[in-house]
Amino acid sequence: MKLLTCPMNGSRPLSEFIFGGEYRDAPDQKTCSDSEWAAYVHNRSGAPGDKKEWWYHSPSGTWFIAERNTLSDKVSRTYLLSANTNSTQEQAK
Amino acid sequence: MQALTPNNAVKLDAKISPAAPAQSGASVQWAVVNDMQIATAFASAEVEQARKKVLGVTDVSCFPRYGFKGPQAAQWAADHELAIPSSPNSWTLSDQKSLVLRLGGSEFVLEDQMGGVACEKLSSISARVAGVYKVPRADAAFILSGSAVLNLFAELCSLDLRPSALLANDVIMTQVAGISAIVIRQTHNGEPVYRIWCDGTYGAYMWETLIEIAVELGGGAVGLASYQH
Amino acid sequence: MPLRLLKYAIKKEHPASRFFKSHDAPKKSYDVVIIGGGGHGLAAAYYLAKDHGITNVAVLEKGYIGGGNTGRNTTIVRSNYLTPEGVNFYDASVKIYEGLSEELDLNLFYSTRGHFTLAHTESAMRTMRWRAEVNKHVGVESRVVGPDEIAKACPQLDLSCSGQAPILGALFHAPGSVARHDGVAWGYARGADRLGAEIHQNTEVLSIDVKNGKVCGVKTNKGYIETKQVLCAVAGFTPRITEMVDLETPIVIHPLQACVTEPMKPWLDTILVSGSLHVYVSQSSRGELVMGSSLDPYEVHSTRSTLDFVEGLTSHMLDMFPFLANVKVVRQWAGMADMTPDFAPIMGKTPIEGFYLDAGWGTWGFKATPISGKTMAQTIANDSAPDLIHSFRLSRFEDYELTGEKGAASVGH
Amino acid sequence: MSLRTTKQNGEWLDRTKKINFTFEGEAFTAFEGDTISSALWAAGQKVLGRSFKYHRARGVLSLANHDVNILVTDGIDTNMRADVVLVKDGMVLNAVNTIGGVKKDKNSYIDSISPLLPVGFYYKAFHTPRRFFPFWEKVIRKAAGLGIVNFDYPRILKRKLHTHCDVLVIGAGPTGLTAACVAAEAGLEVTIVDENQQAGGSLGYDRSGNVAMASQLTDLLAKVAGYSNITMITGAYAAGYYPDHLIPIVAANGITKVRAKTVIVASGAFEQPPVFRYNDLPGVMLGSAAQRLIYRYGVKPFNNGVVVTANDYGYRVALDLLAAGTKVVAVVDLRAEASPMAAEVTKRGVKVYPGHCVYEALASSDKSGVRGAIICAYDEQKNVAITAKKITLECDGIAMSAGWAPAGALLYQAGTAMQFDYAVQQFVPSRIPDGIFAAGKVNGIFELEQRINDAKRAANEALRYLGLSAPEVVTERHVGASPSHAYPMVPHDKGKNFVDFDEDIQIKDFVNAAKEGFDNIELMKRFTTVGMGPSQGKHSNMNAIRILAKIRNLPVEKIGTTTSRPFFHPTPIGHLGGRGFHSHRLTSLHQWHAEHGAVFTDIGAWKRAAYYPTVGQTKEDAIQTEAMAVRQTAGIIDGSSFGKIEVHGPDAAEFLERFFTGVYATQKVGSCRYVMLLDESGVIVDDGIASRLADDLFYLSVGTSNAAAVYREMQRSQQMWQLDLGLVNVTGAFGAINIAGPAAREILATLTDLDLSYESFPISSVRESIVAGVEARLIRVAFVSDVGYELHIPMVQVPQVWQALLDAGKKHGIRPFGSDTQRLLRLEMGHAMPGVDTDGLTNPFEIGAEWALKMSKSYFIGQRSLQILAKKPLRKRLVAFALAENFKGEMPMDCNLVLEGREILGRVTSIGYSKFIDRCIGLAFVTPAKTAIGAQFQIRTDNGSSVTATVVKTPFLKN
Repeated sequence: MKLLTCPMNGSRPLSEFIFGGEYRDAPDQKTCSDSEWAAYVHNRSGAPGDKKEWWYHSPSGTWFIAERNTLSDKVSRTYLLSANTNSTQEQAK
Repeated sequence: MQALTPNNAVKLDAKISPAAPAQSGASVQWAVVNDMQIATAFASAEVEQARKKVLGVTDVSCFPRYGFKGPQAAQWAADHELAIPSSPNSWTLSDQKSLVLRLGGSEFVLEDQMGGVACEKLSSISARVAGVYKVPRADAAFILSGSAVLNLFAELCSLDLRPSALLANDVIMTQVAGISAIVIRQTHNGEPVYRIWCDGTYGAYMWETLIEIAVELGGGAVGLASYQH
Repeated sequence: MPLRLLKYAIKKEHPASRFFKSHDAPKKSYDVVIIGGGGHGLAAAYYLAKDHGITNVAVLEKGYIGGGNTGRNTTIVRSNYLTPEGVNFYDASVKIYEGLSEELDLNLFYSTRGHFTLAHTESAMRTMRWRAEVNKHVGVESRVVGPDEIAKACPQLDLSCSGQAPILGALFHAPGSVARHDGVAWGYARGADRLGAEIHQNTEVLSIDVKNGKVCGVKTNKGYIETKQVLCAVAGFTPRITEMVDLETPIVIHPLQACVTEPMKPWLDTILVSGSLHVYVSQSSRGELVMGSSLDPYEVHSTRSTLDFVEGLTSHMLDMFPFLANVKVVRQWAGMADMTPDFAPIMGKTPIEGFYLDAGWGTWGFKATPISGKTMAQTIANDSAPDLIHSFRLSRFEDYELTGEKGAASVGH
Repeated sequence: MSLRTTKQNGEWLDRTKKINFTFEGEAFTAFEGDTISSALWAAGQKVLGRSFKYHRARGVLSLANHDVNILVTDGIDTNMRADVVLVKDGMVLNAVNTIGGVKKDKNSYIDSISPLLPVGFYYKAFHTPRRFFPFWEKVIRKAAGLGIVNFDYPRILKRKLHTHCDVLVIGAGPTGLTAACVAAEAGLEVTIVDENQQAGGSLGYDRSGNVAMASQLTDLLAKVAGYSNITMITGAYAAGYYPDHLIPIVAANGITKVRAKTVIVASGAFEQPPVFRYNDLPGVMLGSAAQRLIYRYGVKPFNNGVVVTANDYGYRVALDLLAAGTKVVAVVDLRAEASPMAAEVTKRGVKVYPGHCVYEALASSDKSGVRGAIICAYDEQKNVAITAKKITLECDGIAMSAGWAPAGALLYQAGTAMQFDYAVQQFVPSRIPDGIFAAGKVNGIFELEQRINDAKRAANEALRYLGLSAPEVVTERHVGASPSHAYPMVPHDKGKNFVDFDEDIQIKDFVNAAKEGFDNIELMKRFTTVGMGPSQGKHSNMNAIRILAKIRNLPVEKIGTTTSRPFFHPTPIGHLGGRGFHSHRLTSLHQWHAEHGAVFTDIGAWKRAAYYPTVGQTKEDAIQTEAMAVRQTAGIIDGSSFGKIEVHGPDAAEFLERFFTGVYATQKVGSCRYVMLLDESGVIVDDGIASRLADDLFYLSVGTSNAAAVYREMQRSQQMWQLDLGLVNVTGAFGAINIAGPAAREILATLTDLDLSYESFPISSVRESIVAGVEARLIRVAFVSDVGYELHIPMVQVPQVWQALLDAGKKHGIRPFGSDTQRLLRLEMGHAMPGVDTDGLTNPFEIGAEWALKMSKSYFIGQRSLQILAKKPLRKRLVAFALAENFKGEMPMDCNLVLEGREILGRVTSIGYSKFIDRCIGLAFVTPAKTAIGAQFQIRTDNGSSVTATVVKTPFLKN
């Protein structure tokens, strides 16, 4: 099974994680048009490439961001949304 | 401790170990420890000592626990003379008797082992403090001992839990038998053991699973009494 | 032994004629360019020629025909969907399939085995009744059956699932069938080729030319092609093509995995699906058990295999069929499923004039091959989508008018 | 006559242990260590099995776990591979897939009509006219498959282990063993795996008749044994490569999933058969198979052998045959240029025919073996036999050595790019992913010294990859004659020159497939089914590629290879499935429920009591009895599985404002409010109750099945919003009991000092107090009854409160009720349940929950979508309905449709008979036109009858 590095708990098998979808910035719902909002809600940038994604480490209840290439399935970095820095090094076990 | 007559019927007057539903059996000895009914013996002392050497599984859900978290949690602990682990996901002993687990950076779980009083002390503090939130604990907790313990983990957990792969004070939040659990290595009453905690509502399932494999590996259930000499 | 095999045997030199011609390079221009030489694209080419007399058509296939999800799916054909729109659409597909071997003069081994969707929970039973009621209403043969009827059709099945998930009942769908997936692609390819369409393998689309909202050509690794009409029928590659024309869609790609056992003497006559256990299984005409499970839980544009997939699937197979412990899995593989939020396809016109979409086929594309080919051909020929696929239009998302297939398709293969 | 030789140095037999078994009804003896095939061959049994398609007689081909025509059953197990399965005392064996036994298989007629069954024939026939297909389908299904599955086979769940190592070496031949030693010497933890029963690989059998070779292996194994940090696993195969160096190793007793830091692939190569007419007869075998027979099992492959070769390896085989006492009639070498090794065999009196091929093998009268070989000159340019002058050689066996194909499956699966190396006429790795290394034959290195050297090179690269320092070692690529022939194919008018033995595919099948347009390797594979049999093309893919290259007149590398997928060998379902973990959650009352006859239902991982039938009671009776208790006196339900979440902190109210649809900022401490969670598209996810315990503390209770997901989403939102608060999931820590019914208050009052008067403790309020000596949070809810109290208490103390309530309620006739009864009770109250009365697309407007929405708030999840939906005409709406009084017809069920003629207006989402109000009541989705009180609509029952329902007010109780 693939390994993923949780910023808090280090390298773990994928089975310990839940995929939370792509990390996306919502348009300002006060100013955006109905169709802009509908597009935000339903549409996705489905083409392969580097994505910012939500991942959740179940045993510890940790949400974090993974930067992953959806074509190669390689993860370049993972970090807590709060601390927007790669804390994988010191944590990785 | 006063040993109760073996009885598998549910007793509603005392708290019961969450693993108890999986521990019925004529030979099981029960006692109330820390106000919780717990299995103190599953077989003769000789048999249990033998199991411990290979792979003993002991239900210690009755140890008192206290949990708290929050941005101010570490500070608050210090204010109450509690020794806490300096780094996330590690553990330490406070005044030799109370285990202090640091889950991630800002959550703590205390467990009073034989004679510890830290939980009692902290739970007596009623004042709610900004940035510190009490986390009620209802864990099922187990001690695993013996030479085959790593063989058991090899089947139940995909992580490398060999001493060579862990720091002595690591706290591992992972999945054991498919459910979330906390695992550490510690020395308990002078014996090197592994510890597992999981949500109490999974306690019976976890016990069944641990015992099934322990028995295959030549070990088995060991009562709490075997840890009190 | 059929006569034609005798004829065949007597001939010293064997059959000769190619299923489809090989062309060196595409022409300068075509009336219609179909991107994707899978079942859908080839079927569309076939019906464009057959139903609408449009034969100046090129099918561009990046690899080899039928090499995508057409050749990777588990070949189940059924129409027991949840929404009337869905049921009508797939029912029309089943009806074409039933006569397709004859029409294409190729034995697709279209084999009607009966399809059981097992329910292990009360809520699953509710969904089964919901589907049965809608199916019945639309005239599709589906009904809720009890354990004994399941046991009759499949005596080997452990109804308690080894005590893990006792079976309460099932949705029985008599028309449920399996077919030879490669054959479907090859048959449509031969049909389209004979009617004049050109099939270009190893031909990759690099970009699509759009001028003031209209398609005017496609650039390929074998040169530029002028055309006013482009059909995108590339399943797992849809986002890469729609990106070329800056078209936003809800489609995300998740791998869908499957595996197959060693051949054994046929014993499993029906098609079984279990939503709770994430298993679907049938036995092929070669005697192999063909098995699949639910989608991989995260987005990857890859057909890699994972061990946890096959571990989970086989463990549930053992719950259903405890005696399979020493039957061996020969091979596992994966396809790229183009998933939509409501588990229904996206078909028809798009905001770009001349750019038609046949996508969002997730895990249900093979069973729709004939009807999607027919309706997309119709859409292209008339530049307007037939009613049958109206509710699958791309604009339903902007309109907040999603179709409610999700309930039925969670493991719907 | 026995072909058993004298004891071979290093053989795998224990000749002191005799084994008796039967095959096809005949008695045989063997030695411990024999495989089924070696034992039978030693006894002179040549026909070991029948081929899949034509049912041709087949014998030993590889003896390397791809003799898939030799599948046997012992009556329990099926498709056992005789070439590798050890024979055991008392085994009763039969070949699979025969009618009337392997010797006189009635299906062998198919071979004689094989011209009728050209490649892809099944696509071309049986389908017209359509009505006949079902008949043909039966015929074909009967012919399909190999072994018969034993439906009584025990449900064996093998253990699955996880292990970890620094270096995993795949293959314990000289290359792998050497690499392991290098890594071990550097102090790394090494695991080495080999599918054979014993380590050594070709070093154990490729001896050129030279006994000294045996000691070289013994020395190497001794060295390996000297390292405590090497774990050697034999009799187990690496089944596949998965990301991040996860390799499942499959042994008889289970799977070990090895997570390695680096992997060294030293898996060697598969010997490939030359292709000539009747190359499949029993007695025609690969040279390496002959060597394995000799040195592993002390079996002489045949008495008078011909060696047909296209490389120098054949001469080594000839020498081994001579050493075993086989009379070697001749070495027939496809290559015109005489081999330097030719002298070796000629001086042993063996005639060498350079530039010759075996044109066809001659079958013995009963087709059970070989009686000779017709050889003739071979045109290596045109790759055709020159049949002008044919020579017939008498022999009873033919050993074939034409070349090799790399055992590169795992390399391919790891994403290795391969290139064709003409020096060895083989694909070799060109670009290997990080942390994986290849050495030896799989890397195109064949000479023993060079393989040893290549092993050191690969091991040192692995060391450097792990950050250790190790010198660069350079391996010279292969020089001299190629170990593989470029095109070892001999066309023959009459065919029967087999390329794929699994599927009986001949050269002409490829030619025909190409003619029909299936002329790229993937299409050809699918059309001919080459390589799709159980051996996965181990002996056929390479020749198929060569043939296609020739047909298309392209260089081999332009043809490419087919994708390699797991598994390396077919792997048992019982191994892969193994011991599964079916986790379940129990409330602290579980034993009580069980002892009181509860029927349990699974909700997520939870086991919940659904109802408690008394003796002889049906489910329906039990539910009605329990419901009546609640309506007339009191009932209690174990609600411990509800999701329970605490929101602490100054921003707690602000968090709820954003997360849920309602208003919480102004919520009074001590009061409760309804919470509804939507997703961004405005669809209802879940609902529940928020109890405000303090300005900065809310206590949420939500549904059972969504609890984990809701908490997870709360955590995610907090990550984004970064409010000043803390979330605590107390689902497992707190249990809950709901006591409901007219007597509930009176009963509860006996256990608490709290003032329970309706004035001071009204509906939708929360109190903290002591109940039955336990600290409890009391929530006044009207979910199942106007008078109801949810008691939230520490999970371990639930039983004592539960018992106290039962005791206190005894005189009132209090009853426990289950989750099924709760469904009916809440229906009587007219409450819709998310997931039951809503589906994956239902929005709040459709269930009439406008009252729960505060659209004027600045933000809540789903708000913006609701603003859009609000502008659209409502398509359906949930209404409460009742059937006619004392309705006696067929009771409609959940999900029956609401119809008007052909039009579907909606569906029933909940329905039940309420004994208390003596009506059939329910909830249904209908079109807006049908929502007015008193409106009527038709429900179609399962059996098609139409039932009239009338829209009524809720709660039903008040109607």
